[in-house]
Amino acid sequence: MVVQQRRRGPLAGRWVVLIVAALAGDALATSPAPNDPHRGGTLRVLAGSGAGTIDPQVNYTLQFANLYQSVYDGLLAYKKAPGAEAFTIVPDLADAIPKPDNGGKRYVFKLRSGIKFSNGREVTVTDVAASMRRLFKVSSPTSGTFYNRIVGAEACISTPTTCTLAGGVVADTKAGTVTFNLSEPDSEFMDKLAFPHAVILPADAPSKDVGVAPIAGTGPYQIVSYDPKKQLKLTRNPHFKLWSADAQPDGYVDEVNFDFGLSDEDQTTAVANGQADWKYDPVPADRLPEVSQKYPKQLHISPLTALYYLAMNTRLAPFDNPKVRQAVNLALDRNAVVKIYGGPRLATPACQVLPPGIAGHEPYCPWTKNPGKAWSAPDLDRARQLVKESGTAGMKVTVISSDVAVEKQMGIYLQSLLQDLGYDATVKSMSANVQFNYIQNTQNKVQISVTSWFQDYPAAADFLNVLFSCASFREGSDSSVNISGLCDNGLETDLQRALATGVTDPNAAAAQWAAIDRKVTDSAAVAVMFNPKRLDFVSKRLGNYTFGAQFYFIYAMAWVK
Amino acid sequence: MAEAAGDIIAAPRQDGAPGLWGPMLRRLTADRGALLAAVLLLAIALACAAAPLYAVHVAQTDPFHSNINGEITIDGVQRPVIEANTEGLGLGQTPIGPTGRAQYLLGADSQGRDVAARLLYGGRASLLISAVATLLGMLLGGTLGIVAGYFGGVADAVLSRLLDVLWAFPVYLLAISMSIVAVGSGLHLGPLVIESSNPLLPALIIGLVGVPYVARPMRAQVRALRKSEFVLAAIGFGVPTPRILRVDILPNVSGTLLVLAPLLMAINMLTESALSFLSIGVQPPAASWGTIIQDGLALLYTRPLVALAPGVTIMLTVLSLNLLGEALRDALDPRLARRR
Amino acid sequence: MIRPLLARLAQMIFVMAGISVVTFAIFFATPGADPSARIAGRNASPETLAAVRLSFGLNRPLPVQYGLLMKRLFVTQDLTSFMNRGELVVPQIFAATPVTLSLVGGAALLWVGGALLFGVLAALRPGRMLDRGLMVLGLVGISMPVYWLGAVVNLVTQSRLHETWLFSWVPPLGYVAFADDPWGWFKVLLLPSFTLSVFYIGLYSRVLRSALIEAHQEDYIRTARAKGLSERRILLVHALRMSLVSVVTLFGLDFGALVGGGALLTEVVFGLPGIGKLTYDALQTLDLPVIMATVMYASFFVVAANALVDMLYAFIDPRVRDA
Amino acid sequence: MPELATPLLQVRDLRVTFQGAEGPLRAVDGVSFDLAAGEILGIVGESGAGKSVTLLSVLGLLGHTGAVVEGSVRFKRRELVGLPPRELQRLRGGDIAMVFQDPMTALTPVYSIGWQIVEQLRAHSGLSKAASKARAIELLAAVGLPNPAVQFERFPHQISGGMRQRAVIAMALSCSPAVLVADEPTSALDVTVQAQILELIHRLRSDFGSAVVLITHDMGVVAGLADRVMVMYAGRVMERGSARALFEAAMHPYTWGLLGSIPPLSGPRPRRLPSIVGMPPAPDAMPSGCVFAPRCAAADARCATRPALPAQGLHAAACVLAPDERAAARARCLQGGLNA
Repeated sequence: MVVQQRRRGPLAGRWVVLIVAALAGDALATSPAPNDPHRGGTLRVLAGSGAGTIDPQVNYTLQFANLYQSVYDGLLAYKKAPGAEAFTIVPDLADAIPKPDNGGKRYVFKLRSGIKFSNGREVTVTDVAASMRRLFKVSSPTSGTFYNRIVGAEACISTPTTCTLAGGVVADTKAGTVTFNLSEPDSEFMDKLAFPHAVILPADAPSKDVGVAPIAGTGPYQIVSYDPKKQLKLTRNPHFKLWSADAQPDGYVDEVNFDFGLSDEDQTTAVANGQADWKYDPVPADRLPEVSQKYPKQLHISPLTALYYLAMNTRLAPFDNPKVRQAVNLALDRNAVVKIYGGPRLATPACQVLPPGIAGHEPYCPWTKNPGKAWSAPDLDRARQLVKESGTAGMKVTVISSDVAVEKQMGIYLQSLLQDLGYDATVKSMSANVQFNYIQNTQNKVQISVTSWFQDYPAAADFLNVLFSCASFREGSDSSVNISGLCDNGLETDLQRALATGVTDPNAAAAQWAAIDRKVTDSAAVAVMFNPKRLDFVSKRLGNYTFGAQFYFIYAMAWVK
Repeated sequence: MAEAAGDIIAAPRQDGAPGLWGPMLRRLTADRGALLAAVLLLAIALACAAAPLYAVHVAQTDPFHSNINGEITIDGVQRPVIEANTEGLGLGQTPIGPTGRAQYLLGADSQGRDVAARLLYGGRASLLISAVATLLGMLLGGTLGIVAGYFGGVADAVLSRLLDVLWAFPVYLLAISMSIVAVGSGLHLGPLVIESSNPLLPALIIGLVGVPYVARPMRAQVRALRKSEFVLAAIGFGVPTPRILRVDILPNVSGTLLVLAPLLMAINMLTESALSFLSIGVQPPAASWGTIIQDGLALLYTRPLVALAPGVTIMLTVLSLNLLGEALRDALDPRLARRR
Repeated sequence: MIRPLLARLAQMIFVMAGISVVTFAIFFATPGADPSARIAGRNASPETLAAVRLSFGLNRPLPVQYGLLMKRLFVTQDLTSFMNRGELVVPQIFAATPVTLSLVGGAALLWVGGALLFGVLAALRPGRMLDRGLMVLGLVGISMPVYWLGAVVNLVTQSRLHETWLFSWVPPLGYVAFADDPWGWFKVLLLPSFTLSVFYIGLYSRVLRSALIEAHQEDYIRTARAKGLSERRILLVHALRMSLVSVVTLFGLDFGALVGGGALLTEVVFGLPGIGKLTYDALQTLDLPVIMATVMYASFFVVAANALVDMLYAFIDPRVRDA
Repeated sequence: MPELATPLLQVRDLRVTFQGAEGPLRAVDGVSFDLAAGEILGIVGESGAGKSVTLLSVLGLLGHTGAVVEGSVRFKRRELVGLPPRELQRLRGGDIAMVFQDPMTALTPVYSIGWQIVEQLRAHSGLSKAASKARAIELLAAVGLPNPAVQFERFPHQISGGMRQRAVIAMALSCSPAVLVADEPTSALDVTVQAQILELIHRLRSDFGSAVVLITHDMGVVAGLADRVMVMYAGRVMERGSARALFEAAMHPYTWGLLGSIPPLSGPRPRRLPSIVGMPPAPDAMPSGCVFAPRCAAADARCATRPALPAQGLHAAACVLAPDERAAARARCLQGGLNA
């Protein structure tokens, strides 16, 4: 079973790299009229398995963020449009994007009226306040890093059950407005409100992780059933009335079935045979040549800002010893893993955390033969020397990877690499349905794991702060995104300083982020492998393929008739 | 017909061959199928035993070491083991196919490792584990069968009830239950601790699971022997039980055991490969035919040989084991162990 | 007629109890890591461990634990998997049962039909080409791992020959419920059922063939010939009916192996969400509660099927009816 | 028994050879005899003399043993040897019926008795289901089974051996065959039932008018029932003649031996029953001359060539002894041969 777990993230306007996807037959962001000929049919999507819980405020995977885009709405949303246009923030349930006042610490949102949840109840400001409180009650993974500046958030983070957010989020039913008060200004707060964890749910939604029981939403589709091993079914939301084509367009297809349980190989064959319309997990490398020859028009490559990396547990032998982590970084043959992922057209080797195209990215690679700006080749001898110096040769090391085809192969490669470095290495691949939670939980004593990271919102902070700040590390919890457990005071102060300068002087902040990037890369808490591109393989009958850099393939805008 | 039968085959001729084995061996070697099976089995076993030689001298690779960026020279041309696709969009990488030469004879798998060398190493694991499991099954099943069959009474009641339970338990589910507990945290039998990566573990489990296949026919035959005159006579003479078991029961039963051995080994081979396929048998980095098939499935549609080759070798091995078992049974006595 | 039925029922209940004890012992009493860690599986946060210890009563004596487990499995059916955040296990099994039933039912039909056809054909003229050929084919059939055969079937029907008219009808892998689309359901199950039945067709055609040949040496066959009946009628009416009696007893046992083993592997390769696939997914995450439940329910199903077949046996053989 | 009417069954120089392991085995070596309508012919001899094989070969019931049948067998002037199997099959059960020795295994256990009789009726007569059922019940009554309608539904294991043999005979006679061959019909039954069956067979001739060939090794049965008797030894006919002629004026030493071994009902109890020394020859070690010579006390040089059985004459024997030598030879045989 294979499911690809990645954090998602948009890309800010400041994005430089050429955007237009070479092949994407992009269509304008339109919303289908009731009698549109393309309307109707069932979209069949394949994935290895579900991606853990269906709770939009708890789930932190790209697979389900892609799903939530047409099921839930936040006060704000990213524009449902092809390419970079998808990064402009547009009002969704709120009727406008307010100007911040009180020194950038207060935002007042006016809620649109007449919008209904799929359970028939109308959306009110009390739902908005309740949703923000729920975010802390279910200890959402980003509650500590994204929303900690809301007044009262600190209390909610320490004791989630009794969270009130008093003074932080004030709902005024008569005026139909919701006021957000921040403890200090946050230039990226608008992005954070457009993030799935901040979607608006019915006030009576249970204040604990709902697991597999769907919660009513406001988008054009509603989740009807979810079995992580069999299927997730979406049907049209009967109460949906179009209110903003940019924020939440109506969908073409009547039904969307996410079918789970097939291997990567069989999924690719099913799409090739036209038996399925889209495949979430990456196409295995060995099928790409055949697919790219026979179905070139059904392939879409889109650039991304993301990274694949090896998370090494800095608090567990042998990776508590920096020399060992450096040895892994040096020995890692980044060309090999790029080949596993599908070759240079789909991935570029990388050593540093910040991917190109993010403000603060300055090419830097210490972990290579003749270190400099770019990675050239592995340096096995130095790596072995470091291992000898560390005195940890012969130790037992277990690599944890998901059973997504490409990740499983990387796990096997890594096991063989560690074996070369002198360790007694084994590899354990497990269902992607649980792998991401498993490697975060310190109880499971994971030494080294294969994982990936797609930013949540377009800023260096979303890489360096979210992945390496102490706030992102929670002992014994499934939501501890700082997998390597790096919590270093010096780094903390740098991070806070960069965040603060970011509010006033973005350029100065960029230089600071570059310095932090170099510091984190030097600490070798992780071994960055490469920056991937997104490849989508769709069926012949699928029309109006739209790839929004924000939410990727916008299934609502595709038609099958 | 009785009288007619008497007419045709007069008193059975004594050709002077000693005891049980003489005529059986003669009939066995006369059976062409059995000979072919024995030769094939021997060839596969030898080839697998020679896996290290093959890996070092012929394939010149370490079949357990990832060789994704490796290169090989064919007819003087330097070619990558994992070839990048150049046509069309230039996407994707495919491991090299069967080269028909010493290196990468059957091609490479997704990690660029030599499939032929891995096949031989995998064979060692599969054959070894199945053999140990068969031995265990024969010993345990045999003793259980003899004890239950011979002693009767309480022993038989208890043992046969236990066998009924074990026999009704779907084999794979029993193996899965035990494997998952063992794989999870290794087996702690008092002082003896077997970690989950130790191949002895699957052998132990498969052996245990195979016990009913031996115990049931053994018990049936020993019970019949127990009632036969010559055993009753021996007991009548006051011959001590161990001696009766050794002298009267065992030789008569050894025929059945001999027949059961290859048949049980065949079943164990299939069980081992299934458990390894479910990744609860042989644990990586070790490899067995089951795990190689699992690797092969990831390349099924582009390099099918990676999955087909181990499957065919399993089939040939199990086929020859079955042939051998059947030939043994027919050579010994057509009535014997009709179970499978 | 009633006495053998009751005896068989009692034996069935005994075996089921035996299996539940064996399974309980394996999961709870096998020496090694503390069972709560094993059951909590991958998700070993302190609160989860405590919750497991409490709900399974691990601090209480073994019989109590056994009782608790049985209650949670069969009575209250509230056994939860700790991997998937409290997902109820038993409803998943009931949801998966029809898939496994359809697969196993289809395989059983093909198995009996195939074995009858090939067994009789082989026994018509023993020793001839057809007989030897079928018997070798049978041997090959029982020597192939079922999941590998499934992969080969997929390779041929889904990819290499998918465009040819022969296999263009082959639907995508996965399951179509009978209620939604009976024809689709049939198409989806045809190849998996065939793959699953090949082993048993091979096995049973050989068993039936030797049973038929043996039956031909019996006196009642000579009487039938003396009555002037045709060879075909003797084979089909007398020899076959008698051979079926001995074959049916084996059917029960192997039906178990089919459900417990073969079906599991076939479901994995063909992506059918049955009890086997449920067990396989649980294996990937070492999700013990699910495995405990699937092992118990599958074994009970097999034992019940065994008992059913034995009763069928009484119906087929009049001699047993009066015993 | 009119000799003149063309005999129902004419067997001339019947030879049956089997493919033994080491070469052809001649089980029946030149047997000739006739059977007239309504006549009871007893064929007697030790087991292994080829009695059953003779009759089985006539009916083509030797199965797949690859036996070769030569010579001529005419039934109502129609040559049976070499008849296509379908023709012979139509004959069996319709014109020539056969009853075998062991009633316990003669009937198919899973079908009721009535059903099996109906099966034969419908195979030959094409009667409707109801008519065949009525006929079958009639037959069961005719063979003396109490309340036949109930027996009709019964299964073989539900009735005694004697009743089962009666049912088998009823089945054999269902199509009122011209010839009923009874191969040791009473050997498997205990004495009291034996008498009833023999009495039944005797009555058959009058009730059904069918000729009977009674194969037995029991001289007493032959004496009581047969019109004519034929003595067979090692696949050849030693002597034939009317029952009376044989018992009172046997010509062949082997017949003397057989008669001698019947315990006398009256007169002094002999200390030891006289028996014929030695064993019948194995099929692949046939003596050249007279087959009985090795065991015949009266044997001399003349026996080296095989004595022919005279074709004509009611009472004849295949022996070189001239009529006048018989008395002395018989005394010598009884005295010398018996207690040597």
